[in-house]
Amino acid sequence: MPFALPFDMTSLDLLMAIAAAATVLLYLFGTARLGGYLATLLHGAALAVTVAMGLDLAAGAGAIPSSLRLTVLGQQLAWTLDGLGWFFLLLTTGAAFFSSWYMAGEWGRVQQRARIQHGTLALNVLTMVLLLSAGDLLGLFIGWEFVSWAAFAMMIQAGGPATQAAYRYMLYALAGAMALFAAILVVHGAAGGFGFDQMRAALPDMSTGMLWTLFALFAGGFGVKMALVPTHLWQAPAYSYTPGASSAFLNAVSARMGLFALILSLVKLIGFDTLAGLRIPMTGIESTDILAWVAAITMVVPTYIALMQTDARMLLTWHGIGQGGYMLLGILVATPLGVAGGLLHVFNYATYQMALILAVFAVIHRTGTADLDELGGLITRMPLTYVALLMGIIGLAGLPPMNGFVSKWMIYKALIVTQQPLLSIAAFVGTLGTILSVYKLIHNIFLGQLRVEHREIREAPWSMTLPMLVLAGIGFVTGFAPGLALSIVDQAQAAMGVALLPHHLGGVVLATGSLNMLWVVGVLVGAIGVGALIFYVLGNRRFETHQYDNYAGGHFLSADIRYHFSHEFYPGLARVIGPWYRGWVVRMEHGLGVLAEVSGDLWHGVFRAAYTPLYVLIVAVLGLFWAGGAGGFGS
Amino acid sequence: MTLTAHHVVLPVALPLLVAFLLPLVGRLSDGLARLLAQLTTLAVAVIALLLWPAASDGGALVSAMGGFAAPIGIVFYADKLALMFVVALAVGLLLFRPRREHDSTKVQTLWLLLLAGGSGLVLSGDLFNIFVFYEITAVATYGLGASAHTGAGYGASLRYLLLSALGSAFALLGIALVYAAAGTLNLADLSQLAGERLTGPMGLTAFVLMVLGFGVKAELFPVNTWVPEVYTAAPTRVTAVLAGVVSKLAMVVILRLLVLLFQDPAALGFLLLLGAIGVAAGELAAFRSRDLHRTFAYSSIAQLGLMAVAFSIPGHAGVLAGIAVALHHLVVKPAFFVLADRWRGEIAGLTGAGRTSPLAAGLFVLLSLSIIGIPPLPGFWAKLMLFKAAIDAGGAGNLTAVAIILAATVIEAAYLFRVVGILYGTAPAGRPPLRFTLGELAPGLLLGAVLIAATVSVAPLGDGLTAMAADSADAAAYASRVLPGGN
Amino acid sequence: MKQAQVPAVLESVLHEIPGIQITPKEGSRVRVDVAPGALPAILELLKGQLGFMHLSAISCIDWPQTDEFELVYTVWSHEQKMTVSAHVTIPRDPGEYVSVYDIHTPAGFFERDIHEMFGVRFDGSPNLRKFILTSWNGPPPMLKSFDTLAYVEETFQWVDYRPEWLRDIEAKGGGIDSEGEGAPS
Amino acid sequence: MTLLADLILMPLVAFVVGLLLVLMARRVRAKIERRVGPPFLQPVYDIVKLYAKKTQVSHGVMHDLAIMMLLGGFITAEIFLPVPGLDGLAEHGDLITLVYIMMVPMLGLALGVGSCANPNGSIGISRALTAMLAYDVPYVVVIVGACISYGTTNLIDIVQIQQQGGPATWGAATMPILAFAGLLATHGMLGKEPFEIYIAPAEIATGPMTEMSGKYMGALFVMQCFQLYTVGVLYTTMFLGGGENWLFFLPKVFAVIFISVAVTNVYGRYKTDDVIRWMWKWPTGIALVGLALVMVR
Amino acid sequence: MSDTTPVIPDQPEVCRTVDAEERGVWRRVMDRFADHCRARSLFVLHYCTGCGAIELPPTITSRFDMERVGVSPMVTPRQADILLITGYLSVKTLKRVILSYEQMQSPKYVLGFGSCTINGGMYWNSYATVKRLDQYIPADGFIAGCMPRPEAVQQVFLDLMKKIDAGQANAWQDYYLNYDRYLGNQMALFGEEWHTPVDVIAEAEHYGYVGDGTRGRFTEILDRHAAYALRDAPEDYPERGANERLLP
Repeated sequence: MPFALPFDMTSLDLLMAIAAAATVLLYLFGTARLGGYLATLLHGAALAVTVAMGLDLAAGAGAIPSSLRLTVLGQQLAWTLDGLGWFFLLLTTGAAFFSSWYMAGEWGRVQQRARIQHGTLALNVLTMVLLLSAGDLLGLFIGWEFVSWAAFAMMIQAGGPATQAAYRYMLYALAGAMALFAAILVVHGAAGGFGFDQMRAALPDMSTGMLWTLFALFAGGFGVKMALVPTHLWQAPAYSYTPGASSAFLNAVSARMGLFALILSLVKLIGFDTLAGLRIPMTGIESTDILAWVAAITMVVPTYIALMQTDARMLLTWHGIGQGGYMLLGILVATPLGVAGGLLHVFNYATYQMALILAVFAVIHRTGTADLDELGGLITRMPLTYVALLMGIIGLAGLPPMNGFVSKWMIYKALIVTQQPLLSIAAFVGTLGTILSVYKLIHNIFLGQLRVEHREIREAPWSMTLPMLVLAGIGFVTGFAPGLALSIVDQAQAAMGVALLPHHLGGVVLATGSLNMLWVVGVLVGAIGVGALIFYVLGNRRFETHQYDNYAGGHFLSADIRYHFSHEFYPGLARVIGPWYRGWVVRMEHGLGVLAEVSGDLWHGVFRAAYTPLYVLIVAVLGLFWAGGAGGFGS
Repeated sequence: MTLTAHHVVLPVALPLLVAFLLPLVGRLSDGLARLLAQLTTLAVAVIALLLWPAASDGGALVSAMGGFAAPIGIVFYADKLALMFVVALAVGLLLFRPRREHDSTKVQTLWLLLLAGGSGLVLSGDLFNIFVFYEITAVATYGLGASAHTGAGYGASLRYLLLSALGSAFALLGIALVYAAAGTLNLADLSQLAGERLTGPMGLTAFVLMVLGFGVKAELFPVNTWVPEVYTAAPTRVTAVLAGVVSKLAMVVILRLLVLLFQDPAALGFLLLLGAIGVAAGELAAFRSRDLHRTFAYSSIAQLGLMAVAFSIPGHAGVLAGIAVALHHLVVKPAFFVLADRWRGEIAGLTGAGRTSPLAAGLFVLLSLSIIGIPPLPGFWAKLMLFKAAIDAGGAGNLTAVAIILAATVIEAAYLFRVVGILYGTAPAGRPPLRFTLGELAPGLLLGAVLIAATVSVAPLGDGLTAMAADSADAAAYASRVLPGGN
Repeated sequence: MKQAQVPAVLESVLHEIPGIQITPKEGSRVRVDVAPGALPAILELLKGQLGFMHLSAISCIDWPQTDEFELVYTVWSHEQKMTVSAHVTIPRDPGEYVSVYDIHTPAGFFERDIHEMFGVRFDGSPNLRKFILTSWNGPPPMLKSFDTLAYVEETFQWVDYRPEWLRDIEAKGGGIDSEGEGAPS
Repeated sequence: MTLLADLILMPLVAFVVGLLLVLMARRVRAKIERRVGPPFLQPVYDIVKLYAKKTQVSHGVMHDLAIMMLLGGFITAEIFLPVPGLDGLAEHGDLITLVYIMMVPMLGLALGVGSCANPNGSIGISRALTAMLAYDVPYVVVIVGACISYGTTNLIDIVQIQQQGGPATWGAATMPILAFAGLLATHGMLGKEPFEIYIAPAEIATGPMTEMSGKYMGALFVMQCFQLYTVGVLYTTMFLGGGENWLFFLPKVFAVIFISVAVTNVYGRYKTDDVIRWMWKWPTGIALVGLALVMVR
Repeated sequence: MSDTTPVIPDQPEVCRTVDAEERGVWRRVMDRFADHCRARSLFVLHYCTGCGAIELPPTITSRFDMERVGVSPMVTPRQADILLITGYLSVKTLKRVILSYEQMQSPKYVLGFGSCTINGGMYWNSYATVKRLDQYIPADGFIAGCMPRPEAVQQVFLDLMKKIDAGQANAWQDYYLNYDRYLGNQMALFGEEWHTPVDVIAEAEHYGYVGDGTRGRFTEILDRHAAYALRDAPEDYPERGANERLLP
C-alpha cells in the first residue's frame, strides 16, 4: 500500500522534515525537563517512518523519491532512497532512538551541555538522511561533507582531549573528502556530469588508468571514514572522548557511512565485474584483492591493539575499527553469501557495540572512571549492566547464542567456499584476539575483587539499563532467528544488484554445510537448562560466601589488600607480541605533520626575505629568458 | 535622471577633484573634510549603481575622452564587471573608513586617491591609462600603509614602494613593447591587432613584464613578498580594504589583458604556474605563521593564486570561476581582518577568547567553513566552478593545479581549525578577557550576513555571474562596442 | 686435640687489645674472651685484616647464677680457614648492648632474634620488632627464669590417657612409672 | 523420535567414553611412573564423591551459571558431533559452528572463575585464554585446510568423503602434514603438559579450579571427560575417517588421546610465552606447509 | 592472659548421628552409594604442617601407590577431603590449619600423625606447640609413631575408608555442633579478636547442623568484633590484615 500522506510529500520528505525539526527543537529545548523525552519521541517517529518506508520498499517500490530538488549553477541535485540507503537509514534512526532514550533519563540531567548533545545527535541524523538518499555524486559529496562536520560538532563538545581528537579527525575527514572531490571531478571529466547514470554510461570507455585512479580515490576517500588501516589512528580517541550516548551513536553507525558510500561507489556504480577486470599486469592480483587484504589487516591489527588498551572505551572503539574490516571483507567476497554476511555484520555490530558502549558509560556514570585498573567486582552491585555487557561481548566475540556469530560464520564460510584460506585465517585470528580482549574487559570491570570504595554503588537507573537490555535482547533474538535480520539485508543486497541469498528463519541452507541457529541456540539453551537441572538436583544446596572467604595459600584475605589481578592482564602474550607493535603508522602520520611544518618554514622564509628588489630582478630575468625562448609552457 | 555614457568618467574624476580640495577644506575644519570625503565616496557608489541599468542593457557604456577616435583617444569602458568592482571599492571604503586615532585630512585624501585610482583602473579601456591609475593606487597604498605611524609600518611601506616601483617599471616596459609592436594602446584596437602583432616572443615578453608589473598589486607569486609585512603593519581597516578589494582590481586588469590581448596558451600556462605556486606558498606559509594577521595575509595570497589559476583557464567558465572566487574572497577577507583587529598578537595567546566573545568565534567558524569550501556555503560553489572549469579544460597543468588546490584546502582547514581549537580552549585564569564591542564587530557581522544571504540565494546569484562572465570573456563584443563600426 | 698454641697470625693482630684472652680450641676454632666495650673493635680488626667476612651467628647464653648474659659472636674467615668465637658477658638487668649491624649486616636478624628470645636490647639495630613469635605476649621465652612447664600446665590441657588395655596392665601391677622425672600425673 | 533418542544418547555416550578416556589417561600415567594406577571405576567414584559433598560453597550467581554453561556447552557440542549411528543435529551446524560451540563452555568457565574473585583463578584464566590463542592459530589453519580440501564443512559429508576408499582416502592419508599439525594442536587443546600452564598446581593452585569445590569440581571433572571425548572424536572425524561402526571408531579415538597422554607424562611445563612461541612456530609452520599443499592440488 | 579459661566437658564418643528426618528407602540407597564412593575417592590436602610430611611422597607415589585405593593429593582445601596433621603443631601453624580446615568442604576428615598431635609428643613442654589437636579441630584418627612409616599411614587410610564406608567418620559434624567449644579453645590461645573469614555459624545454619553447642559465650565475642567488613587491620593480628565478611 503506498504510504498515504496528507499532501504530495513522500515519506522521505516527511523523514527529512522530522529530522530538521528535531535538530532545531532539541537544540532549543534539549535541557528542559522533558527535553530528553521529546528527543526520544522525535527519533522514535523517525524510526517509525523508516520502518514504514521499509515496508514500502519490500512491497516492490524500487526507490522512494524526495521532492527536494535543487538546480545550482547548472547542476541538478535530487534525493531518492533505495534499498541500500534504507538499510543504513534503519541503523541510523534506530541508533539515534536508543541513544536519545539513554540520554533522556538521569544521564542526560547530569550532563553540563545536554542541549548541545541532543542538538548534534539530531543534526547527525539529518545529515545522514541526506547522505543516504543522495541521488547523484555531487549530492553524495555534499551529504558526505555534512556528515563529517556533524560528527566533528558532536566530538568537539566534550572539550579537553576531545578537541585534540576531533581536530585530528577533521584533518583525516577533510583529506578523505578532498580525495572524494577529486574522484567526482574525474568522473565529471569523463562523463560530463555528476549523475549516477551518466557515470555508468561513461564507464565502458574509461581507460584502465582512470579506473585505477577512480578506484583508489573512492577507496581512499571512504576508507578514511571507515578507518581502514593506514588511516585508522583518529577513530579510537575521537569516538571514546565523545560523551556517552553520542559515542555509542558514533561507534554504531557513523563509521558505517563510509561502508555505505564504498558499496555505493565501488559495487553499485563501478560494479564487481569491472573491478574484477582491474588487474595488476603481471601478478593477476585484482583491485578487490588489495582492498580485501587492507580489510584483513584492519581486522587483525586494531583488534590486537585493542587487547593492550587499559581504558574500556578505547578498547571498544579499537574493536569498532577491527569489526569494520569484517564487514568490508564480507562484501568484497562478492558472492551472495559473503555480501549477505558483510551486511548482516553491519546490523549485528550496530546492536552489540551500542549495548557495550552504553554499558561502559553506565559504569562510568556510577564509578566515575573507565580505567580497567581501577575497577573490579561490580557484578554484585550492577548485575543488569553486567548482563548487558555480557551479551554484548558474546556478540562482539562472535560466539553462538548471539547474532555476531551468524554474520561471522557467513563470512568465514564465504571465504572458505571461494578458496581464500589466508583471508579466512586472518578472520579467525581476529576473532581469537577479540575473545581475549573482551574477556579482559568484562573481568576487569565486573569480576574479581570488589573495591572498598565501590561497595555502596547502586545499579544504573532504569532509563540507562533498559536501552542496553533491549539492544542485547535484539542481539539475542536476531541470533536465535537470523532470518529476521537477513530479510532486512535482502533489501540492501537487492539494491546492490547482487543475487539474493536463499535463507529461512533459522539461517542458511547450503550444499557445503548449512547453519540453523534455531537448532543451535535452542539446543544450547536446552542443554544449559539440563546443566541447571543437574546443578540443582544433584548435590546439596549451595552456600554463598563472600569474596574474602577465598583460598590464598593459608593467608587471611581482607579489604585493605588489593589482590585483584587486572593490570597487564595477558603478560605472556604481551612478552611475545609486545615488540611487534612498532607504531609504523604513527610515525608515518608524524612524518606527514613534520613535512607540512618544514615546507611551511621554507615558504615563510621566502616571504621574509628583505632584499626583495634583487630577488624580483632575478625572477624577471628568468621570466624573460623563458618568454624569449618562446618555449611554450603548457598547450 | 538617467545617466548616459558620459557620466562613466565621474567615479574617477569626482574623487580626484575632492581629493585635492580636501587640504583646503581641512584648514577650515577637519570634521567638514572628513564629511566631504565620505560624501564623495557615497556619491561614487550611487553613480556606479545608477550606471548599472544602462550598462546592463547595452552590454557596456563607452565614452571616448574628447571625442578622439580609437588609436589616439582615451576610452572608458564600463561593463557590469567593472561597475561591480567600483561599487565594491566604494562600499568597502565607506564601511572601513579609518578609525579616529589613525584619521587626518591627509589620510582622507589618500583614501579618495585610492578610490579614484581603483575605479579608474577598472573602468579605463586604454593600456597606458590603466598604468597611470595603477600608479595612483600604488602611491595611495604606500601612504595608507604607513598611516599607522609605527616603525614597522614605515619599513614595510618603504620595501613595498621599492618593489612596486620596480614592478611599475616592468609594466611600463611591457606597455612600451606593446605600443612598439601594435602602434596603439587602446585595448579594443589592440584586441583586433593582437592576432598578428602580439604573438610570438615579443608579445610573450610584453605579457610577462606586464603580469610581473601588475602582479605586485595582484599578489602574484614572485612579487608578493611585501604582502605579509604591509598587511600586518598597516592599520587593520586599511588592510581589510587592500586585501579585500584593491588586490582584485589588479587581477581584473590582468584578466582584461588575457581576454583581449594574449590568448595563446603559453601566457595562460605562465599565469597558471604563478597561480598554483601562489596557492601552495600561501597555504603552507599560513600553516607556519603564529600571528593572526600574518595568517590572513598568507591566506589572501593563496586566494589570489586561486583567482590566477581560474583566469588562466580559457573560455568563460574560467572567468566565471575567477569572478566567483574573487567575490567570495571580497566578502570573507575583510570580515576576517575585522576579527583580527581585536585578536591581535600571538594566536596562542587567544585561548578561551571564544568563550568570552561567542559571536566573534561563531563568525570566525562560519568564515573558515566558507573559505575552506564546505557546502552549502558559497565558498564551495566557487571552488566547484573552478574545479569544473579546470577539469573541462583538461591538460596536465590544470590537473596538477587542481591536485595542489585540494591538498592546500586540507592545510587551510588545518591552520584555521587549529585557531578554532585554541579559541574554544579553556582560558588560563590570569589573562584579561578579549571582548568585542558591538561597534567593532558590526562590519564583520554585516559581511557574515551577506555571506549567509549568498548561501541562500546561490542559484540566482550563479545565473547573474554566468551572464557577466560570458559578456566579459567575449573579446569581439568588447571591440565592437568600443570601435565605431568595428573595422 | 693436637696443638694448643695460639695461631701466630691471630696473636699479632689482637695482642694490643687490653684484657684479651685467646684460647685455641679443637680443629680450627679459637675462642676469644674480651671486655664488652672492645668487641666491635675486634670484629673490625678480624674483618679488616684477616678476612673474617662471615658472621656465622650471634648466640646468647643466660647465666641466672651470675645474673649475666653471655653473647658469643662466631665469625669465619675463608682466607685463614679459621673460626673465631668472641665471648662477651653483659649484666642481665639493663640487658643493653651495642649493635654490630654496621660491621656485619646479618647481625640485624641475630640481634632481633636474641631480643625476642632473651629480651636483650641492641641499640642501633635496624629492626627489633616481633620476629617469629608474632602472637606471643609473654616474657622472652628462652630465659631460664621463664618456667615453660608452668606456662604449659596453665595454658594447655592434657588428655588423661586411660585406655582399657592400660587399666588391665595396671590392674596386674604394671603400668607407667608416674613418679619418674616429669611424667604428667 | 530418533532425533530425541540422539539428543539423549549422544551426551551419555560421550560421558561414558570420556570416563574411559580419563581412566586410560590416569592408568597410562601410573604405568609410566611404575605404579599400579587407579581402579576401573575411579573416575566415577571421584565424580560421585564430589557431587555428594555435604557443603557446596558458591561465590555468587555467576559462579553457578558458569557450571550450567559448562555442562550445557559441552552437551550441545556432543549433539553436533556426528558419531557412528548417531548423527544428531550435525545437519544444522557444521565444523565451524562446532569449533565455536566448544568455546562457549570455555567462556562460561572463565566467567565463573572470574566471579570467584580469586587471584589464582584469574591468572589461570588469563593463561588459559593465552594458551587458547596459541593453539587455536594452527588449529584454525588445519580446519581451513581440511575444509578446503574436502570442499565442504558439513561433518557428515566429511566422514562420507573419507570412507569412500577406506584408509587410502582418510584425511591423514590425503593430507599427512596437515594431520600431523592437527595432532600437535590437539595436544595443546587438551591442556596437558607441556601446555598445562593454566592448571599449574605448584604455581597457581590449579588455576581456574582453585575455588571450585563439591559439585562445581564435579562438573569440571565431567567437563574433562567431555573435552577429551570431543577433541578425540573431532580429530578422528577430520583425519581418521570417522567411524563406520563403534568397533573401529573407539580404538581410533583412544589412539589419538593415547598419543597425547603418553607425551604428556614425560614433559615438564612450558612458560606461557614459550607455549605461544612454540605453538606459533612449529605447528603453525607445518600447518601452513600442509595448507599450501592442499591449495596447490 | 585472658580470663576466659575454657571448661572442657566430658568427651562423648562421637557416633553416626542419623539425620533429622527419617530417610526413605531411596535416600538410604543413595546415601549408601555415596558413602561407597566417598570411601574410594579421597583427596589429601597437599599441606605439610609438620615433620611427618616427608612420609607422604612414598605413600602416594610408586613405592606404596595409594592411588590404587583412590587417594590422590589435591592442592587447595576447597577440593580436599583429608587434612593430614603430620607432626607437631606450632601455634602459628595452627591458625593456618584452622583456616584450611574451615575452607574444606565437609564431609572432611583430619588425621593426626605421631604423638605430637595426641598429647604434645616430644614437644610436650614447649610454650610454642599445641598439645592436643582435637581441642581445636575434630580429628578422625591418630597414628602413633614419631613419625609413622608409610605402611602405618596406609593402614590409617584403610581404617578411615572402612569407617567412611560404614558412614561413621562424622567428626566434622562435631565442629558445627560444638563450634562454641572449639572457638573457645581457639580464643584461649589466640586472644579474643581471633576469627577466620569463613562464616562457620552461617554454614551450620544453612545446612542444618546447629546443635546446642553451636552458639555460646565465645560466638557472641566472635560476632561482636568479627565485623567482617573490617576496613583497617589491627597492627599485628593476624599478621597482615584482619578478616572480612560482606554483610549480606
